Amino acid sequence: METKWRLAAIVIALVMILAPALPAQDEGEMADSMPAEIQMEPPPAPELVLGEDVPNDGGHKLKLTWGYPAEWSDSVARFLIFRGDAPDGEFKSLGEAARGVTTYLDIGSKIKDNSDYMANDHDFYYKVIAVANNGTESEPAIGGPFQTSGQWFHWGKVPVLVGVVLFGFFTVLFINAARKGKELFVRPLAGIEAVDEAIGRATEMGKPILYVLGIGTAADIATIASFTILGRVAKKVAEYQTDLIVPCYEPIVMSVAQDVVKSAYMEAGRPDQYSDDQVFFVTNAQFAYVAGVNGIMVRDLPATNFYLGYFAAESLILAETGNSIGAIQIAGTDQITQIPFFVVACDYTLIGEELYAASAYLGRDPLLLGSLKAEDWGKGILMVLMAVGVLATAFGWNAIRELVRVIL
Amino acid sequence: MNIFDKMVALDRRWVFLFLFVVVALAYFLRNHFTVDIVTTREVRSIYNFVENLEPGDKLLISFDYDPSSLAELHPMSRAIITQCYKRKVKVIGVTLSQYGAGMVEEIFREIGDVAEQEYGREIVYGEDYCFIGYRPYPAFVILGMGENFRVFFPRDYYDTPLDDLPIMKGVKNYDDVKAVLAITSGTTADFWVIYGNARYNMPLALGVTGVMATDYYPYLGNALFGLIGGWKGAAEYEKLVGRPDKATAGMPAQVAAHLTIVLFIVIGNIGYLLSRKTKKKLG
Amino acid sequence: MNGKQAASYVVLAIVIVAFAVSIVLKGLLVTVGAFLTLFIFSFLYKDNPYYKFAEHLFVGVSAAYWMCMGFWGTMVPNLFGKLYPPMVGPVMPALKDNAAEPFMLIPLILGILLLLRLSSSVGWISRWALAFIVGTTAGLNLIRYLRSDFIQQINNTTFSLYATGATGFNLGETLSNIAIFVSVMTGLIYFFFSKEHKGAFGVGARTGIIVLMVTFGASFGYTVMARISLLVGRMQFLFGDWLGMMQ
Amino acid sequence: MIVFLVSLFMVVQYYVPLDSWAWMYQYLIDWTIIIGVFALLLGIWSLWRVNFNKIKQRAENWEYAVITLAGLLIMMIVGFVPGWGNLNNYVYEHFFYYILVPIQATMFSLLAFFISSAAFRAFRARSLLATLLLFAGLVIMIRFVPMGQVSSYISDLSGWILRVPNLAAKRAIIIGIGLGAIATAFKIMFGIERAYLGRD
Repeated sequence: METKWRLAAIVIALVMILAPALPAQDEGEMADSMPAEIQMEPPPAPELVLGEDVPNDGGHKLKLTWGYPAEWSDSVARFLIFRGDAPDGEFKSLGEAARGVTTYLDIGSKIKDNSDYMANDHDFYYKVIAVANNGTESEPAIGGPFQTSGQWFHWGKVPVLVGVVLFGFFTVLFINAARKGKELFVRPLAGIEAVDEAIGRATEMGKPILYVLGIGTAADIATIASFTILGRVAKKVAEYQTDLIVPCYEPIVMSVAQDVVKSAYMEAGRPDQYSDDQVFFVTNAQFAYVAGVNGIMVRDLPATNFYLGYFAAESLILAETGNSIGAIQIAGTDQITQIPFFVVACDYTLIGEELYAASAYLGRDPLLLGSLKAEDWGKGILMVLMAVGVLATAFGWNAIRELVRVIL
Repeated sequence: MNIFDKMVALDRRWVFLFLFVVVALAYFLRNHFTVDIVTTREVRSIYNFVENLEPGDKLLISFDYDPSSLAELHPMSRAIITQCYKRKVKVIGVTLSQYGAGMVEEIFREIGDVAEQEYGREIVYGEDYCFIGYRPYPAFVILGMGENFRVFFPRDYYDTPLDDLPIMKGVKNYDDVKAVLAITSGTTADFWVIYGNARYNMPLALGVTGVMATDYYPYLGNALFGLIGGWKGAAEYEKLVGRPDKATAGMPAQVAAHLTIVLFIVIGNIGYLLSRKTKKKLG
Repeated sequence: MNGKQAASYVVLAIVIVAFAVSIVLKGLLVTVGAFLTLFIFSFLYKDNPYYKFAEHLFVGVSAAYWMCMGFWGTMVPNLFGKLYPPMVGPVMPALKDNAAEPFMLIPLILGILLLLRLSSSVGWISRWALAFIVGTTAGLNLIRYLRSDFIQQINNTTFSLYATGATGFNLGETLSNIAIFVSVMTGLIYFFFSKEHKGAFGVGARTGIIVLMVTFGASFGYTVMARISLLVGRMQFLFGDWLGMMQ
Repeated sequence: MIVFLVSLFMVVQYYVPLDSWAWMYQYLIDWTIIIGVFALLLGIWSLWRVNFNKIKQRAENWEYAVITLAGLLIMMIVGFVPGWGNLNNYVYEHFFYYILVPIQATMFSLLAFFISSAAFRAFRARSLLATLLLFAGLVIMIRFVPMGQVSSYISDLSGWILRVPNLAAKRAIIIGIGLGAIATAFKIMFGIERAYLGRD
């Protein structure tokens, strides 16, 4: 894809993200409450039954409120609520509200076949009856018609949208800066610096390299980051003519990994050395996979083990077995529960976000470095916002605090 | 190689053997020594919450684990249900784990017998508790139950319409139960926090495995009013309820194993520090 | 025949005899479970033929297990059952009367495209299916992050530093709150990639990594409990269910 | 391009609470699960090939490859026999409960040993960071050991560690991961990160 087109794609994406926001205004107004037909009845009957669509949802929900004279409120035990299609038609009992409560949230079913189904954009009438302490019922108060509707846009999520758009903007900005040749500094990461050395060591010893992608799916961010690193490692390995073993847990991950390694070998000019037997499927039962990989470790004795991706309980089994065979181990995961085990049992560990960043480090690709810089900016802005929020709270500037809360 | 170097480079198989023997011994001799269990704030707050409920109040308990985490989570489920039966609090059970249903049935029956023998209460299905079964896609189910339990569970596990169960009368969604207790072994815990508590704001407490516990401490006080972690948490709960059970029985083994590991760490460090000292002297 | 070989035959003989005795006394199923348990434990000593046996069996059986689960649990009810309900009638009568959903042709086609990668000439088509899966789930993940942890965590950090208890101002809690705030900030500083960790910034990053290390130590320590429970569970199986030494 | 559209849809749907979109979302999830099962066929094929080649070439440990394939075949036959129709058949369940479950549980319990050997080896006061790791780990572990009055201090201290540094560090990591995840999602949508397509 050419740069121009890529930028165009970004613009289109932003427009598309924003687009749903536009018609929302009309829809929003449509959903406004309609004036109720008020029916005044002798005292104990409720008055002013109002129905209002609940905003920011897919419809099928209506908030009902009514008034009741204060002097009567103690003598009324509860209110009964009914819903019907016409003011003089049949009403279906919905439930009741307790003493002193004059609102009711009617949540209908979204499923058409359900008896409780509540169609959107359909006129409904509501009937409220007050029940006195002695059990006598008031005349019904009927309000309507009211409608529920689905909205095209969830207004409560606007801040998130703003954040995402802003972040996208930073990404584009820094990617462009990087492409124009601006040098971006990145601090060294020990785990990444060790990659070359670790591959070199395996070559010297004439032993294979084991690369474990974890037990995530091909769409876990950690696995995606790991694919990029695998590509770099595979290229180096092909250049050095060392063996690479990639046992996989998930068949889709395996398919992708095969493509990644194959093209890395091609780039290194050694397509003939690649075989699908290097990147293979073990099984997708967690511990059977571990048993299999353990077996590979103690029998093929790799000099270097990479564990990069999504890991669960197996992390420590792998890392300890790897340690017992004396391999250099480089690990990285975004699973917070497993990071401690890698830190303890491996030589180098990429913690959380460092794993995502690693692909940029290895590639030195301006695109990836640019997005790294954007992430830093994102962090910076968040930190400032959080600091402002906390300070505002501390000094009791509630207005500012609320503002920050809304922004976040 | 002097003794300190040996302490540093001890073959790990000795550690394995020692641990195995210690744990086995502690388990065999578990009836011969008792462990004093110190209760923690996060467990007490759940116990106190249930203790302060009125008889007849309702709790939703979600059993989101399968037989593979049974060892860790079953004890706390048992303790909580026991307390509910004792306090005459009604329990609505649900499971969001595919293989959970059989296990939940069993636990209700078992604790029902316990209540009958120890508290002289006969536990009636549909009256004191009910079990509404399993549905896939936990996130959706949690959201759905926030609207109405009947969206995903029109009928209970035994195919009775929910409206025919006395316990479910007037119970529509989370608003009609006093709290939700989710005993879970996986991402379902996140879903309860994100989709359940954040959306519907019901009081929520979690029972989780020992590994997960540290992940949910950050939610204590905001999203969660209590947290039970692993065997230790379950043993604390058993102590509070006053009915020592499986988790308490496992405590001697736990204590012994922890002591063993601490001991090895200490040995390793003494060896490390001293061997470094002798090397410095020599070099 | 050297000593080592002889020893291994002796071990084999013992295993076989014990296995046979156990079958007679305890029945086949428990015996199989117990011996497989022992085989796996033997890996702690070193790699050996018994572990290899259990490992390879485990890999084969589990792969087939998940395949069957996928077929009966997903393909039949969700694909065939929705494409042409009468087809699954004999095995899952409950689904027979559902309406057919032609949309389900799409995953069928994508799935077949995926299988095309086995052919070298049209293998490239499978990338379409891969792209679909990765795209969908990547989008899903993004939303999950946005919706959950991320925003929630940021929101939670803007709390009041003052803490008041039943007795008024609570110094301990206030200090804890300040510690939390500072730690989150320094932790974030540690994750800055494009700035050198020098000067004040370096101090921040250093503090950040210290907090991280304390946390990792704590998590590690906490997990010991869970792992020991697992071991006790296995012992219950070996000594209780199998050998009947516990009641 | 597909990726772009599909992931864009997923992002957009987050903002749109409409019913029809929710159904779409549900469909997409169902589809990916179904495609996953097709992918499993690829996996089985790979497993079959690797082990078959091993046997054919009489590679080291080829005897065990026979066991893998035998396990695979027998389990497949048991699971797919026509007429048995579903997975509630006796043999299949017994394979699960008496072969898979014990091995799985035992592999899992190996962790009890590995966690102690890892602690023994790595918890050494080598540097400031290692000492802190050691210290926090020890505090949490000895909270188990009843020691009278000391226990309640330890209990308080471990509670504090779990509530304060633990909370803060996890928040920092989560925020970092969140940003990283969003950035990665962007990179995928705009085709900057394409390693998952086998090229970069």
